Amino acid sequence: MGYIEGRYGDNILITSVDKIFNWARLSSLWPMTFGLACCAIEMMATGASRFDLDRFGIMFRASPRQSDVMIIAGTVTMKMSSRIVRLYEQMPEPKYVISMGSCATCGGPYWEHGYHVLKGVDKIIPVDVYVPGCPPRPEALIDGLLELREKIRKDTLAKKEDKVSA
Amino acid sequence: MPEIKTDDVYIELGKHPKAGFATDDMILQMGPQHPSTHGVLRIECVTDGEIIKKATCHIGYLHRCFEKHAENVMWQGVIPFTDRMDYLASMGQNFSYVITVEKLMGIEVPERAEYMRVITAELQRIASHLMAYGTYGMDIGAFTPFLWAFREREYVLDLFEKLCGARLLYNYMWIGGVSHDVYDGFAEECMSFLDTFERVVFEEFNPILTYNKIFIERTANVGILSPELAIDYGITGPCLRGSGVDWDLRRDDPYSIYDRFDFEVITGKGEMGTVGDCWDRFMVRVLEMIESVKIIRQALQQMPEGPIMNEKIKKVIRVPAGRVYGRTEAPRGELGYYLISDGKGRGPNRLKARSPCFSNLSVLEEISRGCMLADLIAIIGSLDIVLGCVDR
Amino acid sequence: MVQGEFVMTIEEIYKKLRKSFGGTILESDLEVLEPVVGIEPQSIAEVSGFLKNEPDLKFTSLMCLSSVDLDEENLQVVYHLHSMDHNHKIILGVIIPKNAAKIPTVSGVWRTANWHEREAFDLMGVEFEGHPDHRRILCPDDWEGHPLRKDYVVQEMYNGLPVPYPKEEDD
Amino acid sequence: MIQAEYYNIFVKIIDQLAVLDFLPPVWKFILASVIAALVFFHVIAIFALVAIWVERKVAGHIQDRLGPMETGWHGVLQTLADAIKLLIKEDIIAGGIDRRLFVLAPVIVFMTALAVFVVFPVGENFIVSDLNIGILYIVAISTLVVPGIIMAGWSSNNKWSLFGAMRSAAQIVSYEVPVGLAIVCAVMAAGSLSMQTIVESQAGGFWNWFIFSKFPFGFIAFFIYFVASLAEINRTPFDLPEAESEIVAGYMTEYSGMRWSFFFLAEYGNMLAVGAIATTLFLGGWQTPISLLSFIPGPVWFTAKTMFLVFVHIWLRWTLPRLRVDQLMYMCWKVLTPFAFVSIFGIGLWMTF
Repeated sequence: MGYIEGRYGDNILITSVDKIFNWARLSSLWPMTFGLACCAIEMMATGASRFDLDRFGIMFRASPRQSDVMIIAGTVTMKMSSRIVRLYEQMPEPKYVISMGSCATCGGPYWEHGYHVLKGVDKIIPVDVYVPGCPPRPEALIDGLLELREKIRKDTLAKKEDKVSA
Repeated sequence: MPEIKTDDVYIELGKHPKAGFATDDMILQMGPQHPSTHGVLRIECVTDGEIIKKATCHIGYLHRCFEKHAENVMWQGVIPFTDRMDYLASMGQNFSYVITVEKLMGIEVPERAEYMRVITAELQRIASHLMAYGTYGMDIGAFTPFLWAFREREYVLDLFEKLCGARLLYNYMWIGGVSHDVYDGFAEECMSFLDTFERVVFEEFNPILTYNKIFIERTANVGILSPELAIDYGITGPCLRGSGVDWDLRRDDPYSIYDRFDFEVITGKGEMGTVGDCWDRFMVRVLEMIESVKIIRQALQQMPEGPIMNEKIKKVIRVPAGRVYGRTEAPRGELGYYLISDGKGRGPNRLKARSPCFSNLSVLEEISRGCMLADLIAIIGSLDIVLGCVDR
Repeated sequence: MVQGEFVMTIEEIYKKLRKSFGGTILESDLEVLEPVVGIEPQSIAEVSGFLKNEPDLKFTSLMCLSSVDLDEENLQVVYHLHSMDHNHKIILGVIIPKNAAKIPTVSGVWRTANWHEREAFDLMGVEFEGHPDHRRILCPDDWEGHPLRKDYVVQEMYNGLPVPYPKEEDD
Repeated sequence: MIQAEYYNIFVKIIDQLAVLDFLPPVWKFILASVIAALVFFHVIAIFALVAIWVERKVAGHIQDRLGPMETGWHGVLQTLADAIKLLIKEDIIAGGIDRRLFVLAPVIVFMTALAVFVVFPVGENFIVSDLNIGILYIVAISTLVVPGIIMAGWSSNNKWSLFGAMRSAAQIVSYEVPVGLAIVCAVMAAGSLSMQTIVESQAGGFWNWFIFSKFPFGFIAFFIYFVASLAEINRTPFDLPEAESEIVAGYMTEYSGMRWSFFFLAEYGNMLAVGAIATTLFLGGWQTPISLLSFIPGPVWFTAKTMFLVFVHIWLRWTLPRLRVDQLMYMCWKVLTPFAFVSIFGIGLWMTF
């Protein structure tokens, strides 16, 4: 999409294409099978029978190359941080990140004395949606994913406003 | 942002070590992001094709400084951190910590609270073993048992949620008692869950996975752990019992009120292969769930009325100087806390957690030598590690 | 498991140890809740081997190996032993100075000690002589300092990332 | 008298169109081939779209959940959304990858999946090309997938991919043997290599289908074919090449977006192909089970039987665990192959006496 993206204004063709593309993207968000800590268990519970993420077309893929969204589910440690960056870089565009739980968001209960805990995954990769909780309930994660869907729905191939002014 | 110099790596890789034909071992990095390392374990495998020559574990990707936190918070403040250590068996972790502190303080816990502790700890054991059952099925390649196990696990979590408001990390057991009394109808709900659960284990779980021919082929005679080796490596819990060692802290070193209940200690018998293989370890967990059901039934029937907290416990707890090592049978094995108090501080002076998974994982290198890659996955799954518990 | 046949009290085990090893077993207070038997640092491996192999002791299992920051000068390594055959326990303690924290390894006696000792080295900086794989285990290899020491100061940056929680500014 | 090549239904249609009379016969033939290729591409693509949706729904219901629900009515548009998303994903070719092989591999894999469709007798007169060696053609073409997969695994410069490719190659090459032997049984019973003749020789009711008529040898042959073909298309319990819990995603680990979706499409194409071959050889192809039901056209029967077999594939996938490499080979060489020989021998005796 590199050729069209950001080159044209908000015309009828672009907005129609936007609609289809965004619908496809938001309807099939495939997260990476990647759990770090406690939140990963709730992430698995969200994918399991009672909450069933598959209803929204969300299915877990093991390889970062085939996934669209990375759910940082748990505490990010110093030792793990470089691996998370690597995994993020391996994912194809467009990619999204959900920071699940307070550990991933800001260090959580480990913020003060956690010498080996990274205080917020947003220090190493950009985050789209933050889901608070320790750990967040499955409903909260589903809410986070729905928020991400709404965010994708607003995405456009057209020239961005701020770019015009700059 | 840390910079990874990929170019350097490729230049390094591009260099051929020797000219001409040469064969070399392949070094395979499994993890930290791998579907079946149960978290963020990294295993460095030296392989010859599919055969594992050596598998070295690298842990610490989830080292969350539990012991440092314990030194810096109040006595009660440690309990939430124990929750987060083994997040699949939080009740068991709380249990171990509170009885260690109570041992040092020399206080009694009300009868009703003791029963509540046993009931929740055993329910937690069921939930934890269900998780082990499900993920093990997934490791072997069957996805459906995983979701069935999760379905049953949700019912246990429902009970906990109604009891104390949390789904995963409960902070339920407090020093001197428990945080919440049972709600009306808890006993009935619990009983009806246990009845259906027993049926589900025998009619659904066992046929689809436990006695599946392919599953037996994959797990029997794989990853054999002899009793001597198991004791030498400090293996505890279902892994030790899977090797045929009849050892259960609930019976052999009774804590709380476990001596009042009638239950069997399940050991591996080598039904499908050799004693101490993956299938035995797996089967011990399945049968232990049934034993837990028995214990909960008895506890529910015997539970007396009364207070749930020791009245002497104040908001600021004073713990006398001393050292104590308390241990319980957590779902994954012997969970010990070595607690040192100097009698002055508002929290522990030093708290060392002896986590079962840490010792259980250390045997992997020994028993995975010479097996195939698929067996390595089976062995990791059968050890049932939780990385939060390994790395703390 | 046959239990309770040869159960020895801590006093009996202590006496037996004193008889076999003499002065390397230090005077210990056995009246407290869970008494710790003091051992001279250099003889810990020998004593451990004896405890494991002596038929009426049979301490086959090392339950826990902890490192403790005692005070400004000293560290302590504590061994919790348990005999599954006889169901008796003993706790050994070895006190070593902080500036020369070296102690023989017991990983040859109980193999579970291997990882426990690596952990003690990583978090408390106790060096184990003769350990087969003497590396850090939990923290990254290039980590600075040993975090569980009381005088540990957190490093400001690791790998370009801030380690302590960023301080709030007053604007 | 219809020439052999005129069985090609597309050639026939093009031939009858008066508008195209100005074209020389060769061009007509090429045009027909292009149209046939396009039609079958879309058949596979649409089948895959439906099959993936069905698979997710069936899996969901087996596992006490619902499966896709939010995208369209009961999630019917789910796979369409997946497909569009994969099309517009970034196409990553990382450093260290052998570019040419990497690009070529999915094409080869998909091409082989597409090419076997040429000889399927969907109905009485409905076949693209009734080659007189139809079944041999299928066996030959479907083996071509091995180079494709090895190319994918090797060029990815990823150890998981290499593992997956090696496993896959070993598996497919080995399982060609029982598949081939099981096919021989049907060929012996029909006395022909042509797909259409094989179907015609099973006419007159379900007791004439090879699975029943040469009982028990026909049944053994069908069973062997079914099991071995599961292995050939890498489905559970033989999904070792892409075993998610062992080797991440096997030879597809490094592929993203479009290229990966070609592998995925090929997988479902293969599922359809294998079901269709089993239907043709053992379940009477487009023949009706009893003459009472002969008012229902042949293509409907053919599709129904194939879809039933595909459903069994899906059902097995969500029920069974996975075998290990050595057990897989044991199964192939020590169980399936000897039994395949037994059934060949049995059918041989049957045909003689």
